[in-house]
Amino acid sequence: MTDTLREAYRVMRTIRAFEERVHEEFATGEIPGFVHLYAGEEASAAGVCAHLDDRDAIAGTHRGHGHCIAKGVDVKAMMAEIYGRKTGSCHGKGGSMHIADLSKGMLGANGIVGGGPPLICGTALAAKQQHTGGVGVAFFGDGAGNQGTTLEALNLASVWDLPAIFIAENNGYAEATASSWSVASDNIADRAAGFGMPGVIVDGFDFFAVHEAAGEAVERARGGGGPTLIEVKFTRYHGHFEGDRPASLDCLTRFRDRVTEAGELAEHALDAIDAEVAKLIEDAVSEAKAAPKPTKDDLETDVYVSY
Amino acid sequence: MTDTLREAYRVMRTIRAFEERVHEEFATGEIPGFVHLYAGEEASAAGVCAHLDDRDAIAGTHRGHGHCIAKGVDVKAMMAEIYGRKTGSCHGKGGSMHIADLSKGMLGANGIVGGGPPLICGTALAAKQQHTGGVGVAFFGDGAGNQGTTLEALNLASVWDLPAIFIAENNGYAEATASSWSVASDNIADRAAGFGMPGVIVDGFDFFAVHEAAGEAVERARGGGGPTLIEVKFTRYHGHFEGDRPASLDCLTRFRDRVTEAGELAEHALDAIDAEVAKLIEDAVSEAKAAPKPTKDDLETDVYVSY
Amino acid sequence: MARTISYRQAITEALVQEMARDESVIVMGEDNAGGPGVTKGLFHEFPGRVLGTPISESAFVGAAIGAATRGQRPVAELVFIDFMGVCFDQIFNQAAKFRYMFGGNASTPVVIRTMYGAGLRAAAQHSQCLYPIFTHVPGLKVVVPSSPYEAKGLLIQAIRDDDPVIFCEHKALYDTSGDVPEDSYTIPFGEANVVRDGGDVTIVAFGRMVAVAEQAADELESNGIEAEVIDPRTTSPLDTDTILESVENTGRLVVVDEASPRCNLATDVSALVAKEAFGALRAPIEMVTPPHTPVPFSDALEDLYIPDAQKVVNAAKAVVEYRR
Amino acid sequence: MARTISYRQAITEALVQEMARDESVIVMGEDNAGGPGVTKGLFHEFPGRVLGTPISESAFVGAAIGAATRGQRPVAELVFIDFMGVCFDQIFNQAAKFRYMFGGNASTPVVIRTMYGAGLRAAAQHSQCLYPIFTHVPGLKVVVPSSPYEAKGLLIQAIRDDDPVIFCEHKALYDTSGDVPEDSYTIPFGEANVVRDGGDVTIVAFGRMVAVAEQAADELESNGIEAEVIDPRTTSPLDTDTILESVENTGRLVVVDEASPRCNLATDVSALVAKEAFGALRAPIEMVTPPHTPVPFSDALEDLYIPDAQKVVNAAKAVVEYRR
Ligand SMILES: Cc1ncc(C[n+]2csc(CCOP(=O)(O)OP(=O)(O)O)c2C)c(N)n1
Ligand SMILES: Cc1ncc(C[n+]2csc(CCOP(=O)(O)OP(=O)(O)O)c2C)c(N)n1
Ligand SMILES: [Mg+2]
Ligand SMILES: [Mg+2]
Repeated sequence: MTDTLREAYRVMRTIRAFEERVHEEFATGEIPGFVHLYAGEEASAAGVCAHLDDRDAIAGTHRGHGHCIAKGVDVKAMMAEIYGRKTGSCHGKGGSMHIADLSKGMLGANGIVGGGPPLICGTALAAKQQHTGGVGVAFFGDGAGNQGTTLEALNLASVWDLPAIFIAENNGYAEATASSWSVASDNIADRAAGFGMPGVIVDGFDFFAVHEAAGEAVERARGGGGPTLIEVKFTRYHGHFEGDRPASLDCLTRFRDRVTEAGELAEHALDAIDAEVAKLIEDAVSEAKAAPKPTKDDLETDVYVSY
Repeated sequence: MTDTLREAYRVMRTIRAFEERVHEEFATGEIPGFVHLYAGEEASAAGVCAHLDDRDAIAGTHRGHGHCIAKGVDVKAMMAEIYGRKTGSCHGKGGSMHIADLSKGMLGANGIVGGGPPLICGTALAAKQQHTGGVGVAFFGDGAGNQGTTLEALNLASVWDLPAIFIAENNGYAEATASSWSVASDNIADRAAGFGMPGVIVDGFDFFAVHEAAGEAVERARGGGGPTLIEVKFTRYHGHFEGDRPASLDCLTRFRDRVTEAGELAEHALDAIDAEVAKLIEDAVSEAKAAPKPTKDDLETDVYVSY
Repeated sequence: MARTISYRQAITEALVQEMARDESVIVMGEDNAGGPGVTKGLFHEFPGRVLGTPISESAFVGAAIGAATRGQRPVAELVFIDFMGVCFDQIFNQAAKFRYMFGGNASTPVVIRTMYGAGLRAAAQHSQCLYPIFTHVPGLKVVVPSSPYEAKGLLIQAIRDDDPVIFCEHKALYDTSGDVPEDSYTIPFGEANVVRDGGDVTIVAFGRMVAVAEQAADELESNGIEAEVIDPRTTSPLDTDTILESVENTGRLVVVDEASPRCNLATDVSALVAKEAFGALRAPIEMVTPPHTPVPFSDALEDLYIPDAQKVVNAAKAVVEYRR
Repeated sequence: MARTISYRQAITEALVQEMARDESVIVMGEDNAGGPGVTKGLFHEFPGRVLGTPISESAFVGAAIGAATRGQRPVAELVFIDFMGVCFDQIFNQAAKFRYMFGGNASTPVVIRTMYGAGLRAAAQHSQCLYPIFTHVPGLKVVVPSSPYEAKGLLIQAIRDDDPVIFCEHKALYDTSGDVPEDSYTIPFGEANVVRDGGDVTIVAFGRMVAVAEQAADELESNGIEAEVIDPRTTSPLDTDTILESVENTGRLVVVDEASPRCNLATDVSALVAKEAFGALRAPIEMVTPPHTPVPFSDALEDLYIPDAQKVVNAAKAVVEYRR
């Protein structure tokens, strides 16, 4: 258990540190393209992926760095990808919105809102056909919960009785659009019943809550019990001053408080992880910056396996 | 009220007679293309459209003759269209799956399962913008209830608070696929809650049940109360012999029994309607057969208003 | 051993042989993928490997794609190609782009079988060709078999191919017959079939139009004009060499495409030749296509809409008789 | 009176002027149609006529189409053209076909504004052109404004037009500037703009490629080659006359298209000319397009991907120097 906690903390810290650094670097103008940061939502990816292994596949979103890190994609390769380098996860061809590593069961961040859920029906189907006991997990935002592709996938997963888990990451907004307006039901989880599966709501700032709900869903799925929809809610704290963010709204602080109070992990152990992660990110950035960009020879390769 | 009943009966009888005749004529090979018959489901179109007038628009399905007739599309023009004649509703360019009459607020049968619901959000929006008090009604089948376009439209109608009514015509099957299998919830109406609107289930063989539920929905919509999802169920009678179909499964028999028993309409009045309808259909067929087909000059017209 | 079987049977046979050969091949679609009836019987023959679906094309086509990234070789059936509009994102933004976007670290061996084309009075939403749209998308391979022999060999190739393939079956061809070997065989993609040799004019035709072109060639022959008829068999990849060599020889080109005329295969092949074989060209390039309209319902109009042999003959004569 | 304003401002101005003129014009899209920021402020200026939407493109694009059949003139925003895959059915099977399928008894005056094109390191799913796909579909009109002046006049025309219009705004053009009259004006569809006269070679270019072609023409001029640059402004309808007349005069054609190379506008225009102006052609028709790949992310690759002036210059020189 200590190992699990340590690992969970490392994942969350890595995501946070990665995103904060990308944020800084992006501001300098050195990172090209569109970047969406996962900072603040770490408990979701970490809490879910803690239950997953090589049999399992996930689909991320446009806000996908966290999903990638939690599923074990190499952090240095990710950073290099964001910089458009040849050493990146996608050799510079994908960028932030398309980081993927199929060898790790990470089917890619996705530039299309609602792009992932149908794909995950497929990976879950493959696991079922191959009797691997694997599951498929689709992460999607509150905005994506109104996309027809997502809604169809929920139904299909039930109809096919798939080992699939749908994680609705409800951070209250789709760009400028409030989910309280765009989602006609009170909760996204309320839609689960209409698609014949259990719907669960958890506090997205609480790693343990996510972890528990995901654990149940993954167990049910592996056991042939079918899909689950989990709504991970990141309820925003309104009217607060900057810097005045309560610990309850930060998954890392909350995690630290709980495991240290419970005596499960010591402060210094957590600090050590922080330091290791800081170094990893530092190295990732400097290696990315030093890495070569792809060249003319790379432009027309990798379109087809054979053409 | 007698007039309303008479009119309702006429609509249902017209649909039945139209479809039975199309069925016969199709068997002779004289009617080209794909034809889907609405016979048996008359109470749905008739019960809903009885509440509608010129302010209102409907979208039909591939099984659209009934929706057209109930919304007042000219029966002779429809028959001519099915025969591919220049005198048809669409001058022979549309055929059975695309009969439409925008002047009557009939937006077309539709060859695409789930094609209609988004369009109806638009007609409802137009009515709202123009303060006409009009409503939009989308008919769709049980199979179409799993199409993303339909599910998105349900949500949008709620979010925009539209005067829209969604009629799920659940006849138990989408071609060979049972709705008990393809719809992951017990009822299609169960999905309404997930999209923030009331969901109602009615017996599709009972004109009065459909009429009442639709009346409430139309009234709510006209009054600014937002959309409703009505599931019209045509529960099949299993294990019966041909000819052994109980009266409760035939909307016309049931309607006749009820209004004659209640003394609201006399047998002979109903018989008179039957005779009038029979003549209308007979004329429609003979006129259609005698009508000219479109010619070379028609091939490239009507693509654009101006090009 | 070859026997005469139908296009429909050829497709079924390809599916059966591949499913028997390779466990990872699965089939999915509405009504147990039962659209044009080619999968009849498969459901019982391969239990658990023929999956019915709700009418949720995005979800199940997407599922086929997702499964393909995880070791399956799914064959998904989109009953009519006209339905691509409700699931196109999964095809062109997901399947088609995975390999490139992911830097070569993905392959997506999915086949989407689908029925296209006019001629059955099926009207505007059930009669389109649309293969030019798929051809436009880098990352997709697009197959347009013109006969039972082509259908079987190309479908087996499609299933074994490691890239996403759109397999377009013309609805008016299902009941046509031809010689087809019983044994399994593949036809490589990007290799045109020279259906008929001739030195006066090259006619390139796709799918059902190959037979129309052959008919035209017969008629032309009786007028003393020798037409070379080329069936590219796949629109992507396209066998440009065979087309160019032929035009180098004939100096004249007619392209016959049942798809809508703008940005279609007729323009694609014309442009190829106007660029690469200009020096050999002795006449304008003619295109025989339908008009720029939706497909009409009435038989009277649909028969005028679809390119026929007479139009091909006229086009061929025009280019042969052309004098600067 | 003309002032210098940006492409973005020109689009906003067109919307504002049309909304003020005609009550039936409504605007809808995600974040109150706020994608590229052109609709900023409209929400407050025209209360109740700028509608935010959920991320449900099929539903709201379909709603715009439905509303158009009932007296509204909706302008729906599909933020990136790349998202067409989740709502294409409503566009190509519904809006585009209503009029024909319904025998002329329908008009659908809807405009779909959408952002296209490469250059912003937005990668494979946010950088496509895709207008050839819309051009392929009978019943749609497709507009590709190349400058602020074009953007305003064509958008006003699009809103007043009684057919469905796909209005394609290049994302790299929003911050470009040009002279634009303050008053309302329309630019008719199907009328090309001859951006520059020249007798040696015709260059047809679309959207952002018009500026690239002009740059190439400058460079060519310093090499003694006079290029005529044509901006068709709309791909459907296409002003074939202007293109053909120019080629009749120059005898040489280069088509510059940022869209993927197969079945695109470059092939479309090439084929047109190879058919209709063959007698005047003195050289192969060159096409300058990206390679047949998705759009790469890395700036190093994307810069190689997009057609640039140098490639256009090379193509033009090749056709001018061509000797049979
Ligand atoms: C099909 C599609 N429509 C619209 C967009 C543009 N877009 C990108 S992110 C985004 C908001 C997504 O909101 P949500 O799903 O809640 O995820 P979040 O960003 O909040 O994590 C939108 C509208 C897109 N990428 N794809
Ligand atoms: C998008 C799309 N997918 C599939 C089809 C083929 N199709 C036509 S009717 C039909 C069954 C429809 O079932 P349902 O919605 O229950 O209507 P019913 O026929 O029972 O009235 C199918 C699958 C289609 N026309 N459009
Ligand atoms: Mg969100
Ligand atoms: Mg049904």
